[in-house]
Amino acid sequence: MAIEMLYFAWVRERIGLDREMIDPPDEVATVADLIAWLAMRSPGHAEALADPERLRAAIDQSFAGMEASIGKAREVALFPPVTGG
Amino acid sequence: MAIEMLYFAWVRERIGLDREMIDPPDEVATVADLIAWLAMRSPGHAEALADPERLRAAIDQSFAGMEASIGKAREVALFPPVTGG
Amino acid sequence: MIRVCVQRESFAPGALLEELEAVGGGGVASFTGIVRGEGDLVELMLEHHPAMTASAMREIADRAAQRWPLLGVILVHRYGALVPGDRIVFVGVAARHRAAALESCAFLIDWLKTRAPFWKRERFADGRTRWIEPRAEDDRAAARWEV
Amino acid sequence: MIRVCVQRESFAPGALLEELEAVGGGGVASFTGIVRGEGDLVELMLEHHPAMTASAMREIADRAAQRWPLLGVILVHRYGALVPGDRIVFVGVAARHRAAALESCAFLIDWLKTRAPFWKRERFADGRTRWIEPRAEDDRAAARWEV
Repeated sequence: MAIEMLYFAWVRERIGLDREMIDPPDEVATVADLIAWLAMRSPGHAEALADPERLRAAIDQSFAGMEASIGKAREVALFPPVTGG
Repeated sequence: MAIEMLYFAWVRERIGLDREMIDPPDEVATVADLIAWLAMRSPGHAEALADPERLRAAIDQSFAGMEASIGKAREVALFPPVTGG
Repeated sequence: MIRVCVQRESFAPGALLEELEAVGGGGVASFTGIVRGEGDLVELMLEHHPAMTASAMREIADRAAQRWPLLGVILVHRYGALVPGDRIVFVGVAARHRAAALESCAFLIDWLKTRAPFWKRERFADGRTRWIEPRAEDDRAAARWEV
Repeated sequence: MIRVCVQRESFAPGALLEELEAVGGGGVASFTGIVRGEGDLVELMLEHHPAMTASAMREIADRAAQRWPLLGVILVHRYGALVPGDRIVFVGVAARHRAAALESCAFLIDWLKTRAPFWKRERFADGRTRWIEPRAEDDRAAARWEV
């Protein structure tokens, strides 16, 4: 099942992409799994995603924890903690 | 020593004056003494000043307690608790 | 920048905010008090102690500026006859950070309520008038800032 | 009345306050966040998650309206390239009484800081850039509203 990945802030800068379509294998079940799997795609991905504790995620435009299931996600965003206001 | 009295809000309405000059005798030493002495001036004064707990005072434009000395006061204001804002 | 105004006429909160935005801080907080039109209120008359009001407000502003690192304070308080919808009071504060701006803004309006020499008389559609009594709630709100 | 705006252009706090003054409450509180020009900052770039930002802000506004009796909420958040002195964010709240207006205003800005999907990159006179890290202070400020 294809998922659109969105990257923001330094995650976007290090990966060098603001979005990409991916098709992870079935064993990639959670956001944490997805991050580990994506980290293998390129040196930029590896650098951006090296420290999952510094990352946050949103699934289909809602904030999601690292253990959230990506089962039915059409869009997953990865980014640093937000700094609004 | 002459003192200018100022009255505000319902104290002013009940006394029927917004200001008056007074010359209290020497034994009138504090704000509380002054209130008791003024209450004898007219039925309006008596009504306005009947309940000193509902009154507040300022001496020469600074809030003052009931036991404050009026010794050197040029102006004393009596009024209900303030409701600014 | 500390400015205190006691005036009969209304004021423009937007222009006051712009002045506070210009002092170089990261945050501007404001509170505007407005006459609510409840229970057939037709007029709110604000009486004050003219010789004392500005200095009492200035003392309150100085107190806030001692307690928080503020870059600007503007206090405006009206007196005279107001009608529902009219602005009564404006408190505006500029600071480097938002916590100082928001906290001092709350402090300033709480202290104006209980320490600025104003009295308010309501007049209703049937001609009845009533002097507003201080609310215990306002005393509690002011008391939380005592150190 | 709840309104949420995510926009590149600036906004006029005075006009927003007037809308909030018109809803019939007794108090309007506001907070405006401004780009501070410190340490040779020449630009603050705000990036956001366009598909998500307005709904995240709306959720924050709804949360405030559930918690306090509010008559109006306006949230405006800018994105794009800003310079020192520019407005970033506006929070405005109208309520019958001041406590609800002031508290919810503080809540709204605290939650926007930690729950609205924005990221800020500073650019300095020497060309260096830096992504702003969340401050522990902001997390603590947001946490005090947890029930």
